Amino acid sequence: MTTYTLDIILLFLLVISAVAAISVRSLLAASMFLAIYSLLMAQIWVHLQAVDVAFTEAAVGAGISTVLLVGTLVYIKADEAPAPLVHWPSLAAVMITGAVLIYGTLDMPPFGDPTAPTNLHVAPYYIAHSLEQTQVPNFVTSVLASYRGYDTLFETAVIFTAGISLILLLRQSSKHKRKKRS
Amino acid sequence: MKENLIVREAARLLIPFILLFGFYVIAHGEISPGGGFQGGVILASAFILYTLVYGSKDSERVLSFRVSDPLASLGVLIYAGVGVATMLLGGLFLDYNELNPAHPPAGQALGISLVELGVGITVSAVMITLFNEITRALRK
Amino acid sequence: MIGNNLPVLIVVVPLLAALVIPLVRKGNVAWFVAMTACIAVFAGAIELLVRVSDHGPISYALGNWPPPIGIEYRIDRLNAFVLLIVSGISVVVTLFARLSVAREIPADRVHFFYSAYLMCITGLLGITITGDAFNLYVLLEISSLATYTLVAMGAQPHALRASFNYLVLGTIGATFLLIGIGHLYMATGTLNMLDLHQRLPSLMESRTVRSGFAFIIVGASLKLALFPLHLWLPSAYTHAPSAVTALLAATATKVGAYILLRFLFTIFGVGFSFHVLRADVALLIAAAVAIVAGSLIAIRQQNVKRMLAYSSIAQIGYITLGIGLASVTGLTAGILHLFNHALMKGALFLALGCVVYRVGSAHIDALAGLGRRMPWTFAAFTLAGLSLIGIPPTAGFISKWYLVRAAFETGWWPIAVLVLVGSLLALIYIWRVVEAAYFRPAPRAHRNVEEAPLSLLVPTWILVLANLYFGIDTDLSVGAASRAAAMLLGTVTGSP
Amino acid sequence: MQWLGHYNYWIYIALMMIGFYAVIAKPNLVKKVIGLGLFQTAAFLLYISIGMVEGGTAPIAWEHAILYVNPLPHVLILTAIVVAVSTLAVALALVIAINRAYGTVESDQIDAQDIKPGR
Repeated sequence: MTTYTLDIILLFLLVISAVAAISVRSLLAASMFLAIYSLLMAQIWVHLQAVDVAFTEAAVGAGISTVLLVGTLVYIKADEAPAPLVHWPSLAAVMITGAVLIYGTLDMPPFGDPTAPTNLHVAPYYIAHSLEQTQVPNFVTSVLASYRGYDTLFETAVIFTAGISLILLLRQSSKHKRKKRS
Repeated sequence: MKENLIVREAARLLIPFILLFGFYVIAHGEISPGGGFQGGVILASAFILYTLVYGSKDSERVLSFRVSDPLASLGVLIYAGVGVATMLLGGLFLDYNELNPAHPPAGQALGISLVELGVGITVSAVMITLFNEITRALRK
Repeated sequence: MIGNNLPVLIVVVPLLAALVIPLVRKGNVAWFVAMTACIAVFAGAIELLVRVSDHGPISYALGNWPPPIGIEYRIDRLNAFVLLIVSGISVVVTLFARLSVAREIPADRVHFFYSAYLMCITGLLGITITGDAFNLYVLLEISSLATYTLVAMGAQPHALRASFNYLVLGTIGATFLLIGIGHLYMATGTLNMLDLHQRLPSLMESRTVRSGFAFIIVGASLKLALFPLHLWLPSAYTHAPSAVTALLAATATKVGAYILLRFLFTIFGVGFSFHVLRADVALLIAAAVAIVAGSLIAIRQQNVKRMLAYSSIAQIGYITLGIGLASVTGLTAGILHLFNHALMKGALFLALGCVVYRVGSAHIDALAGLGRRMPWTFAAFTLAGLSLIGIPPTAGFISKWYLVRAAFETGWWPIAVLVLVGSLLALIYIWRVVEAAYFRPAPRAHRNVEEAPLSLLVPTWILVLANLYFGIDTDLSVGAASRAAAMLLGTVTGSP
Repeated sequence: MQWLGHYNYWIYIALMMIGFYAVIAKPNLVKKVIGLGLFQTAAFLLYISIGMVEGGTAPIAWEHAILYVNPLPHVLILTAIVVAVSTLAVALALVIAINRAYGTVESDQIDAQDIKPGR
């Protein structure tokens, strides 16, 4: 029960940091709330036994993403312009989407149910065979790099594409040329 | 921040350990949390710390884009290259068993290590590129 | 080795080319590598289509892990046909790109441009060929990320704005798809499409599956730019570089339609999609509004690129109309229009690219009097325009003919009227361009404009001639489309 | 305690809608990007919650383990996190380029500039 209490508190803090991130007018403060949100999320994932994901979220969500956001904010006007408190059409769209999602949760298998379909099909195979077939005790690594290694190839390709995109969008031509000549 | 003695010395002490930790995480993804992706990010963070402390001119000397751009390609090429190698050995794409047909699990372990290395290289190179391009765009 | 690994090579070859290109640094070499990769993929796609129609669906287990443990590539009549469209168009557009890109992109980043360009194609091919729902999401993100960048490479700052809007809407769409796939995974425990199809029928009452269905359809419709989720499309097409616009118009939305077909018919199945949840009604309404509104807005545009972009929204309406009718003829018409629209819009945007190459603008006033200065370019534009309107003997006529037939067969006769109205509206906006080009005097600045160079005209005319060829010899296109349609509807009874 | 069973899912929906609202309602482009980050990360919470097994331990082979949590959603979300950071980087690059071209990151001010010169 105590673990539940902790989860409930963490999830509640998560909502608070999300609301703060979108409502403060200082963009720097908003970025910090986003970083806090990511750290809390990593904490929750440790609780849900997703250690690899927690590690990544801490390194990427709270680390690299924040560095990139703050780097962007250095030269951008630090506050967002005042805007009306509530944008009604958007709120309506959000409410409809949320309603569909809540409708969808009502007959989901209870949280943590070992007999949920996800725990009976495919996943047990990885747990049962990973060690013998790949000599890798970390099932996440064996699924990531071997059973679903093809996804990971393209995950790496996504990163590569992001690199190419930033070079195309931001690298200064003149500087580039000067370098080439010297 | 180059003038600040404490920051400079702290960074000088920390960076080797961060790098070591990054390599450790890449190499030990099989038995503990972590892997190429997380390790790559840690390696990149060492470089980011270096740039923040010593400035972009010094960091440009350590790792210019003429090195980091090809490294970004190299990592994915290693990954895809493992797949091409398994096809050349007569198997299907990314079938690591072909790397050691006598003892397939060892082939799997080898394949997984190689692709994790590829992921680590690309991720660290691209993370450095992302940081560099965003901060340099602003320096202009 | 190539023979049995052909399915994966179709995606890996352009991926490898995209990785190698940044290393070569020379724009021309980069183009050559890209061109070679595209031709190889096209040859592979033809071979796959032949194999599928001779021997039935092909399954390829990546990493040699049997599905659903590993990721599977599964090629049937539908995606073999879409692969052929995507790879064929990419060959023609790449041919066009050499001069056009050299003009529109700074020389020191042309090689990076081709790398992103090939990544986009890799993603589109990967979406089409995969048999795994999550793999589809990853490849969707690759092609989208590359596309955002390609759009932003347009000359004016508007391109940045268009790209940002596309990024926001595209990411919402992709995340919706991710949620939808998550719901399906939750209910079934699998990500493999075939496995999903076998497990879903017993879960028709599940709210998790139903809400997942809604999210997937909305996510796919965003990618497809189905009205009213089309908002990213007009600006993105208008401001992107010419070659990118042609590639996107002819392939990206087609792949969006493919995702819709794949989920509606082969994963959820006709029974669930159209009889339990009545998605057909929603699709038909959206399609009808798209045809009328898209065409009406197109008429009012001054920028011809934007005009064609709105026309694309209307044409996507026709494709969706065919899907929504859900009969063999209707589905044949939809899939056929997928193919024909790629040909006609590809040709129109390439012809327009020739104009932009010479006069630097796509504004309708800039086109005045150019009909005589650039006879081949405008002849191409006019012929492709006739195909867009749907005048025999062009390819456009064939797909509209099937659409009208399907409307009468299923009793939805107002749809036939709608198709006719859409064609009349298309006639108006195409006529506006033709009138400006042939009947208005050229402004003084354009008196010395020359015909576009041969290496731009050749790819344009390849597509124009394809429009005529597939309007006369319909065996190939109608045959492939009707076989794909029969397969999609056949899955209800379980036979592949 | 039936309601506890779906508590995680409801929080994920709440987070998601907060992010979604920021993306479509906020005129500031950086705020949109932040909203997009919240929106995507919330979807990850759905997957990780799906993978949870009551009483399970982290999916690393261990001799005393009786029950493991499901590793597959973890793998999927690792991939999705990478996709999210790539999207974030490209979005920020576009924001920087827009700021360079227009001198602002407020969409209504950008619109005003786009209309002025007349197309």
